[in-house]
Amino acid sequence: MKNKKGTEVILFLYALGISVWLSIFLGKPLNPHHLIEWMFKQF
Amino acid sequence: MRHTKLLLILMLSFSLLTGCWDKVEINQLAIVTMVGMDYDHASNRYTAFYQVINPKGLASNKGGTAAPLYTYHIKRKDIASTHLEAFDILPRVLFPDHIQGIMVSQRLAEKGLKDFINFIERQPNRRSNIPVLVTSDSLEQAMKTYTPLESIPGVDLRSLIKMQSKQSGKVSEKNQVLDLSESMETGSLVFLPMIRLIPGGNLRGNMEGLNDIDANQGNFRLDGTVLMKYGKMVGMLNGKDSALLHFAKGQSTEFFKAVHYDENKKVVLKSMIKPRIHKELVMEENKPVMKLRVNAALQIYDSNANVVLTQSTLKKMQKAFDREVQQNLDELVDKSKRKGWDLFDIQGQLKMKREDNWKKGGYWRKVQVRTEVNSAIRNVGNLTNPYKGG
Amino acid sequence: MKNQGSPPFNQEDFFTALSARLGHPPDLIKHTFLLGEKLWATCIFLHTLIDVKRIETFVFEHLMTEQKAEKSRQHGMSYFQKEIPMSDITFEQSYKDCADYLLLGNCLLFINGEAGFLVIEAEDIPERSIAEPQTEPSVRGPKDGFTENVMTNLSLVRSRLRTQEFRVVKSYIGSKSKTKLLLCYLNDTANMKVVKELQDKLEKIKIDSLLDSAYIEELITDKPFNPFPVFLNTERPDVAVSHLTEGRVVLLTEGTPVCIIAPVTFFQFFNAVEDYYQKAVISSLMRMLRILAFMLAVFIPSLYIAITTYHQAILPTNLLISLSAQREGVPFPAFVEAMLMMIVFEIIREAGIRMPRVAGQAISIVGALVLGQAAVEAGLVSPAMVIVVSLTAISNFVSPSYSFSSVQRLLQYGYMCLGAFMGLFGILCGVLYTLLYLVSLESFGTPYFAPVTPLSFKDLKDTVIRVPWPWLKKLPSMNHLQRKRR
Amino acid sequence: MEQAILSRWQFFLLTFNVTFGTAFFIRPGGLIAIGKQDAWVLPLIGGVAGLLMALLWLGLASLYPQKNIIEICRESAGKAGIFFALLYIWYFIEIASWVTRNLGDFMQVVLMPKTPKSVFHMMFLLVAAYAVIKGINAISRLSEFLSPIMYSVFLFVGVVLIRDWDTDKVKPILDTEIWQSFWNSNSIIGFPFVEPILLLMLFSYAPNKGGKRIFLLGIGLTALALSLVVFITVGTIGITRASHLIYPIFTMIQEVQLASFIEHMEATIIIIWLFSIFIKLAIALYCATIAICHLSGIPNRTGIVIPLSILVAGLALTIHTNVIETMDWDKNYSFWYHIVFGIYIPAFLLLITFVKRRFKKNNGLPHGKLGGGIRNEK
Repeated sequence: MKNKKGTEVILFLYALGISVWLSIFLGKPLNPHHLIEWMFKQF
Repeated sequence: MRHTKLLLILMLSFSLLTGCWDKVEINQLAIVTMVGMDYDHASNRYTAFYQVINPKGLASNKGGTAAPLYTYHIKRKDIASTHLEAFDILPRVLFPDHIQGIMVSQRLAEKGLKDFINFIERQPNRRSNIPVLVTSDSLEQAMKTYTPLESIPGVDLRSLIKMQSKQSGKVSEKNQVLDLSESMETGSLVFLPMIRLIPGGNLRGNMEGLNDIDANQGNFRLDGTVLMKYGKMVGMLNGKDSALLHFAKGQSTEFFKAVHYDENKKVVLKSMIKPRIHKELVMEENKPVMKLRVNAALQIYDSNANVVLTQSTLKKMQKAFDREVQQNLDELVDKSKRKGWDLFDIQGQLKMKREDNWKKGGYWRKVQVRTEVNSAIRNVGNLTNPYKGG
Repeated sequence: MKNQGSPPFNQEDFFTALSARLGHPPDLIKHTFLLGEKLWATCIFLHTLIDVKRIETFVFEHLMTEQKAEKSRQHGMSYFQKEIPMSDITFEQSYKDCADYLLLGNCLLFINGEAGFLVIEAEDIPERSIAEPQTEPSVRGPKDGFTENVMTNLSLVRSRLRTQEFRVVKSYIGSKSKTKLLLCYLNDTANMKVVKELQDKLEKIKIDSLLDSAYIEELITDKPFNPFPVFLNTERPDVAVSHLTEGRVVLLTEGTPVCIIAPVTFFQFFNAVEDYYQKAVISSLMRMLRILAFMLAVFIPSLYIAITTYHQAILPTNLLISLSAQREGVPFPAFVEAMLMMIVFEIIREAGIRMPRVAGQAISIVGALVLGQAAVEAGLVSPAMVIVVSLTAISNFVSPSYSFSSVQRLLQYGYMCLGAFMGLFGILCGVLYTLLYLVSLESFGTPYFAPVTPLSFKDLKDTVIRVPWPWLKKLPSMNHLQRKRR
Repeated sequence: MEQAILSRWQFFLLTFNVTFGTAFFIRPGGLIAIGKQDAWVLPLIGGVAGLLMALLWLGLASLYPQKNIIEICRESAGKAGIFFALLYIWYFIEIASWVTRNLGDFMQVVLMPKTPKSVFHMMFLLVAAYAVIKGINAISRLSEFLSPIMYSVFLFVGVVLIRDWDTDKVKPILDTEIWQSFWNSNSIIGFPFVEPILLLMLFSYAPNKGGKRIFLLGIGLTALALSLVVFITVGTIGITRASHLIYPIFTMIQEVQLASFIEHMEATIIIIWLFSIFIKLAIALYCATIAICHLSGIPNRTGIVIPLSILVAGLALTIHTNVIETMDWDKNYSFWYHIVFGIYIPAFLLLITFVKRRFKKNNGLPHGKLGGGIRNEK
């Protein structure tokens, strides 16, 4: 059970990392700060 | 575990493969020793001169087989492209990290060096601690001159300046790019050395000229200083004045002065150490005054009179020195006022005042400079009394 | 052995079987002799392993008297055990290990009609006399070195260490070689955990023959690919003793003059024997010099490559110009040039070691003239590179420990590659990696980089510098010893 | 998890390296541009604020001894705590990305302009991932080994700079609107003084005695050292240039001329800078890794750190487009963003814990339920 959760987390991390890299290769970098800036502007 | 290690190793080797992008073999570099920059109003173009070392010519013991350096020049509309398009004629990678000096023409200096300085400071591979020289003669001629003794003109000029600032104080030590950029916002003056080509004789445009024993011919000569304000040339001082100025500002050690202390009695006095300078800004009768006190320790360098040295003669000499130097200083103050130069860096002094009313722009023009010179002869040289002779 | 039964048995058959077991070796001697009247005794031994003279004198000659035969009839085997004037005699009844006894250099004595036999230790292996150690010479200090005989070595150690606390544990390793191994330590000082760990690991060793102590180093490590030595080697009894007194464990191995010492730290590889026989100031300087040489050896070629191909800006102008002039016309990039020269040097070095002494001259001529001068003059390599390579080579030899200087070379090449690919940054990454590896390495519970990290100020007294003896009152704390003071 | 007890010196160095490590190189330029000749006061004020924040964190940590911030989040806020824990994990990852990016920017601007940034990032992350796999002992020993070298070189360089020192450049002292400029440079509270919250992940490895005092000492000394660096920079290369250059310290050292042959000392500062980046990166990556380990219950760091470094390498590229954007972000949002992690969440957790405990006491519930925290109460 625990082991399964572990693999999921690791796979999730891989997916996250690869998606960031994909976004770079596709020319639209995912910038987390833009999101944060947007959130700040809402306040 | 095995797999992850393999993955890591693969990643490492991939990243290694991309590495060599910045690789340049040392013999593929065009080592620039001096850069010249000229501006032509008529055509609105910059001309950059690159003096590139030919290592083989410089290092070979035989000498004379190949030129130690070559000068390339590129004429373009803006400064950046004179750099970028240098590759049109340079077969090697332009390598400006080791520049010994930058020479600009007087017309560019008058136009202003702001753009050029910004360009230099933006490039991480360029040093800013290199002297900037101004020449009133043809820059092209100057950049194509071989120097005797030091075969690299950049090194030659640099050590010339260093010597001058140490030995005679005619040139300020603060003549580098970084001093110029520092003054860009403070408005204080920067003193750049002025280079002249000695006229007459053949300028040493080729290697044959180097075999001439007369080293004066076609060589560089330092001739006073150029005053730069906000990166722009505002005037010139001759050697004598700048030596006095640097002495009075406490920047140079060496200062010579021949004074007459009696009828026909001349003595050459030399300062021994850097003078102690007191600067003080005060209000006197509602007028701002900067008091400048110079305390110098002197040494007798030469004396023409057959006089036995006594306390009273020494006193006389000191007094004469004080009087004459103060007189010269006052003349300099007048000149500075007349021309609107902040020679004594009053602005720097004003900046350190806490009260706001001192800090208004242009306030320094109202400040009067009052000078005072106190000297003491500490060393009479190796002779107590001169030889009498016939 | 077929003939494992209890006596009485047929001696002829027994001997034939024993001989067959050993493959009828020509050096197996069976000597039957008469003790007095009618009492036959038989002596079996391998004459290449034992001192035949002693057996002849003290067994044959001594026992061949009428009187003794008579007495022996009354007292049995135990009588002989007392009577034979030799020191190591045991009485055995099991015939199983006879062949092994022979192989370990014993003489077996059978008496007709008696059960059991005597095992007389008379081992005598041709032995080199005690000489100065070749690999660790010293100007001052003792000149004796370990030999191949482990007992001689033990006596060399004992003679310097006459304390009751000295403990020696004997074991045999190797199913074929039966190599004798002596584990030595000081009972009141050594960290018993280390002793226990070593003993456990030694017990677990499974190997057929153990010919040198180097085998042990590889056999008992957890990290077989670790290039850094976690044992110290020495051929000098004085060094071994100094480590024993500092609470470390010394392993003496039969058949090799090299003993191994554990635990050891990185900085101990910069200590030479003479450090303790010279004035403290001088030996401190020498140690710093060795560390400098280590740094030079490891970093010079890689830095040269990195700086000349990436960071020319940090060279002084004049040096840049002269290097640039030297490289003018050299066909290879700096990295290839350096690799080429380094590999050529390694080949010369290897050839120098393998070649007979007589031909050694030729090597140096080829190395110096052909590869150095001629290559430069032909414009194949730049003179600066020759300087770099020779400086590296010489610095390599400074290291007092041979096993450590090989690691040096490994690092050298690694950093050279990194420097060629990424300049200073690559070297820096390599250094960080190496440092991480080193600081997480442990030698039997002692961190490899102790006492620098984890820092212990007291131990620094004998690390990069050596303070004078009067100040060295404490034992190194990094080893977690039983005692604190010397 | 790992079993390790760091010595006090190691713990101090970890704190100091995390706080001072990269700030000394990045901060001075911006501070001088704002604070002029009095810029050296700003780190001191920031340091006081940092110390107050640290007291807040320590107060939180002392309620849960031997627990790290992730465990504190989960224990205090229950299910919602997982959200806070995730925020902190994100924050740690972000710090790692920032630090990595600092490296890439610097290397590309100053040393190797043609090599892509990601190469530097990946090589450093590779070694940092190795450090994480090796564990906190290896990291702290590495910092213990490198720090004396780094800071002694630093001191040496500082001594060399005395030649170029000009007292006039720092005069007049305390003549500017300090509070105004402090408010303009409030991002200094975020970076570097919120970042030591990383250490909250490592408190279970802290030395038994005086861990907290050492933590505070590390932050306090950072403020002093940062102030000194700013002071020296102003006095050496002057306000004008310092506020225009991206890396004034680098330029300052580049231009040192001790004797005619000791020029080009930038190699020293490059090495110091890279070492300090590495130590900080390794700590940030380690903290992020064990935070994920704690949250997901995976004991194996290796499995986590590899995808994590891939993520960090990616984020390091996307987090800012260029240095100017970094500066803009720093000016406008940095303070508010960091404060969320430095003050709001810890204060909220502290509040929850107090309320919970008060509530439980009133209900007469046994104390044991809150775990180890209760033991500390008197």
